[in-house]
Amino acid sequence: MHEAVALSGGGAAGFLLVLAVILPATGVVLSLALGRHAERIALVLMPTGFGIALAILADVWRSGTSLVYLIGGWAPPLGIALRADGLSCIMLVTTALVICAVGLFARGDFSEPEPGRETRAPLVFWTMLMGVWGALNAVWLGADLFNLYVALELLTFSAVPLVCLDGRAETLAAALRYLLFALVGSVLYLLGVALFYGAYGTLDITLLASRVRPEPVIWIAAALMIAGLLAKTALFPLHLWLPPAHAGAPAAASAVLSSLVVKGSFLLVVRLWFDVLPGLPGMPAAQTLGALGAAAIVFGSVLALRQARLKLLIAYSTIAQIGYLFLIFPLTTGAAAAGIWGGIAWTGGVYQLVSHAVAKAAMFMAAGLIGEALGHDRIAELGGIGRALPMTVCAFGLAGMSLMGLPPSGGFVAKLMLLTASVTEGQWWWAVVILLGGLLAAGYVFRVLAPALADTGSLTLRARVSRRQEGVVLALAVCALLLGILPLRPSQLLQIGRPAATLAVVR
Amino acid sequence: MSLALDIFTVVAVTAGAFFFLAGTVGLLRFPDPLTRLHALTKADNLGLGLVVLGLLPQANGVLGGLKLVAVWLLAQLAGATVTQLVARAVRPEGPRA
Amino acid sequence: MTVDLALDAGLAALVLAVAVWTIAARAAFAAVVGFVTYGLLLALVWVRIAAVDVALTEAAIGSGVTGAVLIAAAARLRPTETLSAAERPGRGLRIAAGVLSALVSAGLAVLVLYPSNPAPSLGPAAAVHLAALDIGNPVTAVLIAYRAVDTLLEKVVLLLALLGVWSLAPDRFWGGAPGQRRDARDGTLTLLARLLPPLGIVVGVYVLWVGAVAPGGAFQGGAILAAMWILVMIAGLHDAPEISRRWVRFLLVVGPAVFLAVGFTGFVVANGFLSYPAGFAKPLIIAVEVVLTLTIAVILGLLAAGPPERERRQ
Amino acid sequence: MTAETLYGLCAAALVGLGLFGSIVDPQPARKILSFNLLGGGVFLLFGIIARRGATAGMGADPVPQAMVITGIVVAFSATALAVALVLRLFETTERATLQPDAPPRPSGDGADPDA
Repeated sequence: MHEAVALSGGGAAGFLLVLAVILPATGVVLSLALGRHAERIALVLMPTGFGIALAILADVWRSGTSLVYLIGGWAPPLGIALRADGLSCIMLVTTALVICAVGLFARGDFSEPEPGRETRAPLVFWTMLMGVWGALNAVWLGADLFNLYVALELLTFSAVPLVCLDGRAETLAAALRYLLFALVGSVLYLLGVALFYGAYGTLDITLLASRVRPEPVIWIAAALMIAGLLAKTALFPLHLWLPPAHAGAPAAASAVLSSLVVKGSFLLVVRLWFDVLPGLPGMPAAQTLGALGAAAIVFGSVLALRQARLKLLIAYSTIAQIGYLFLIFPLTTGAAAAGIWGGIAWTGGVYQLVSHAVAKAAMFMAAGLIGEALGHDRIAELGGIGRALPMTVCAFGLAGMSLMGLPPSGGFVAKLMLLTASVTEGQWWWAVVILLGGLLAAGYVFRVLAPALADTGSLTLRARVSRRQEGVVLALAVCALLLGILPLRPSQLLQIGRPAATLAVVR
Repeated sequence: MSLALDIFTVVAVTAGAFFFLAGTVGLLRFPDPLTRLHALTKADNLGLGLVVLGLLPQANGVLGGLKLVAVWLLAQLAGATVTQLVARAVRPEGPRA
Repeated sequence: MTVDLALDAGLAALVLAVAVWTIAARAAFAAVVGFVTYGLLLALVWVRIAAVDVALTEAAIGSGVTGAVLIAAAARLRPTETLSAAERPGRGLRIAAGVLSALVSAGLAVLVLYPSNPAPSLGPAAAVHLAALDIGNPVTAVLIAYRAVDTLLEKVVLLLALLGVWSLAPDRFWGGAPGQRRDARDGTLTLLARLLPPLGIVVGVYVLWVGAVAPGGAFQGGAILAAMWILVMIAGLHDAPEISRRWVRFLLVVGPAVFLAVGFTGFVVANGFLSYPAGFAKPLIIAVEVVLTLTIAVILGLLAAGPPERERRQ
Repeated sequence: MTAETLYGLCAAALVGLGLFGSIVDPQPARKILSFNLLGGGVFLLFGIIARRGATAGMGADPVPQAMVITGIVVAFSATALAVALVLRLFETTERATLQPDAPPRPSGDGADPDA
């Protein structure tokens, strides 16, 4: 029973993993202590955190193996390890990119009105942003199921106040509903954690993977945990909390919530499925998750088409785009999935994860600028905004390309890979859903672009929009587009840290 | 000697338990809050008092005995306060005269 | 053994009965009273299954402070009860929820009845390093050493929860004090709030101190201190502090800040982040626990006090 | 039957009860209460697992106990935040309900806890 836990108790590279989690947490503590400097603290931490994420990526890339750090030198099962595999690295860098973009964007909206005085919204926004960042990094790097529970709670507690930052009644109700869903979700997850510990005496993912046997306890535990995580990820039919919460939050907060926060709980489903129970879940479970994902794609897109408000449209599109992620499970579980084709579905899923994160953040921030300029976000009255805010509308269009899956965007690569996998798997029904989802996405993106680009002539802008903010949004949207040009190299990175059994059912 | 102490414990704790039982029955059966409070305080005062008294000979050392007495005293303090507050809240003329 | 088992059976039945009552009670206030009883009974259960540390935490936080928060909320929400009772969910949902819950319970029951044999335990592994840490209470060792990063992140969770509660205040009250000013008119409560805290503070400090060798520690001690503070605030003897006060902010962050500092020091002088240098483990752990206790007490008290509701004075 | 099994069954029932309450009860404050009941059941299950892992010199495995202590504190912060949200919602709207202002449309989603 000698498990493959690299005993690198110290090590400078491993310490980067600690910093990735602890620096944002330190930012939270500092912000509370020095309230009026919260923005400055965040702006110092952002490039630092970005650098750390890149350094971890570089180290894992160079060494070709997972980076492990044993906290306090205590080896699992007694202690807790942090572990960065290829997937963690990609998520770390994506998170850093989006958080930094959101931070630069938010400087206009959440600066202290008068220097030297602490006010509510800026302190809460910047502190919670650091909280979200630390929590997400803890989720990407966590290698212990209970530590991941704490990370999930950290995520919930920093996300919920962002929803109701403006204090309007409807956002309060949305935040409360979100909190209740999230709490029940995490308590179900915790229940599964208890069962795993009771059966195998460890919560370390690597150790668990070597100890689990196909027996009732793991099915009950996994079912409870996945059900809880689905509620937090807002997978259909547990999605009702998401649209009001994501649409009601300030634009910068919506960007973080929609592009990153829901991915945290999704990643835990991935960890559970591929890392804790490698090769164990069967086809019926995989098909169920896939079916829920497919339903999410169709329902989310159709509902997005019917929205009258821009931010609600984008929020419903998030529900649809999350649906794609769940197609990974059936496409990597079948007998034919062993080997290269399963690998393609896996890579496509991660592409979808990243490209949606970047595109959706750009889209929400673009919507925020449009709403700020017009004083409303009614889609029917967007006429002429394309001439007033060309950069922003262009960014919205570029991000929309990724959602639709048009080349050369990241979304195109993602959807193409999922499509290829479903055809080669012989699971053609997912291909139908993917194509239908692309068409519907084109429908809702053009529903916005058509009036925005129409030449109606008379348009009164309520407020001037900062060029810097427009630039940030456009840059992020261009990133979403460029993701498609960069492909296939990351698929090697993604194999780092995957046990062979992850992709092959035959063990 | 130890047999006598054991018998004392059994008798006192049983008597205490009886008061708890009576107090609980009263709490459930009495018609209005004030009489219910009356029943409850009997369980608190006498019931707990007798139980503590009965357990004193079984306590290990003086410190253990003091802890038991402290438990009783604290329960008295909390019980008296809560009873006062509840009684004042339900008085017919309103919470504060 | 049979007497013990009868006691356990009675206790379990009582816990279940109170839980059913809490769910079924019509009035929210009655339900909260049921919940507090439930918490206290659970604390007894924890003692019965040899988890005294948890029993202390459950009684102080799970039942005590949570109960205080819920009771205050139920009292303020009383006018809304009849209004929303009309929104009862449909029969279909009730049946579906019932079936789902029953399935979950049944699944868990099967797992309880057929546990893995022998039951796995990290007890021996945890015991091995106790001597090196010079700590007698294994639960404290897990919280502050083996799984210290959980405890550290959980402190951040507490801070974020408090900031989340504060964030609900209207902008004009930012920096002000929570709750309405209470007058110390009620003689009985004032008396209790004068008599109990000195004793409670002693007990809280004792529970913290003894945590190194016996059940107790930062959470339990901090919760007791917080309870005393809440009592004093409810009785109106001392007003809740303005949230912008320097000392409030200092106490809020001192625990996590010291914990972080010790963690980073471990990287320089010991075996890595959050590792304690040999020979200095006990004093460092005690120091961390002391400041954590202060922070926990202040956070719990302020969480119970709620968001600011008054304008800042200066 | 041992005490652990007894309390384990009790924990299983508590989880079911809490889950049921947090799904069907329409009032947010009662949902919070049910969530706490549910949490109590989950923690108790940890306690049973700890007790079954008792070893020489230790009445129970300390690791799950530490997790429960962390969990209780997290559950309390969740309760405090949720209660503050309910109260704030009540102050702003004079109601404490999750229903939107529009008349509730007949919902077909059986699985939605808030329908």
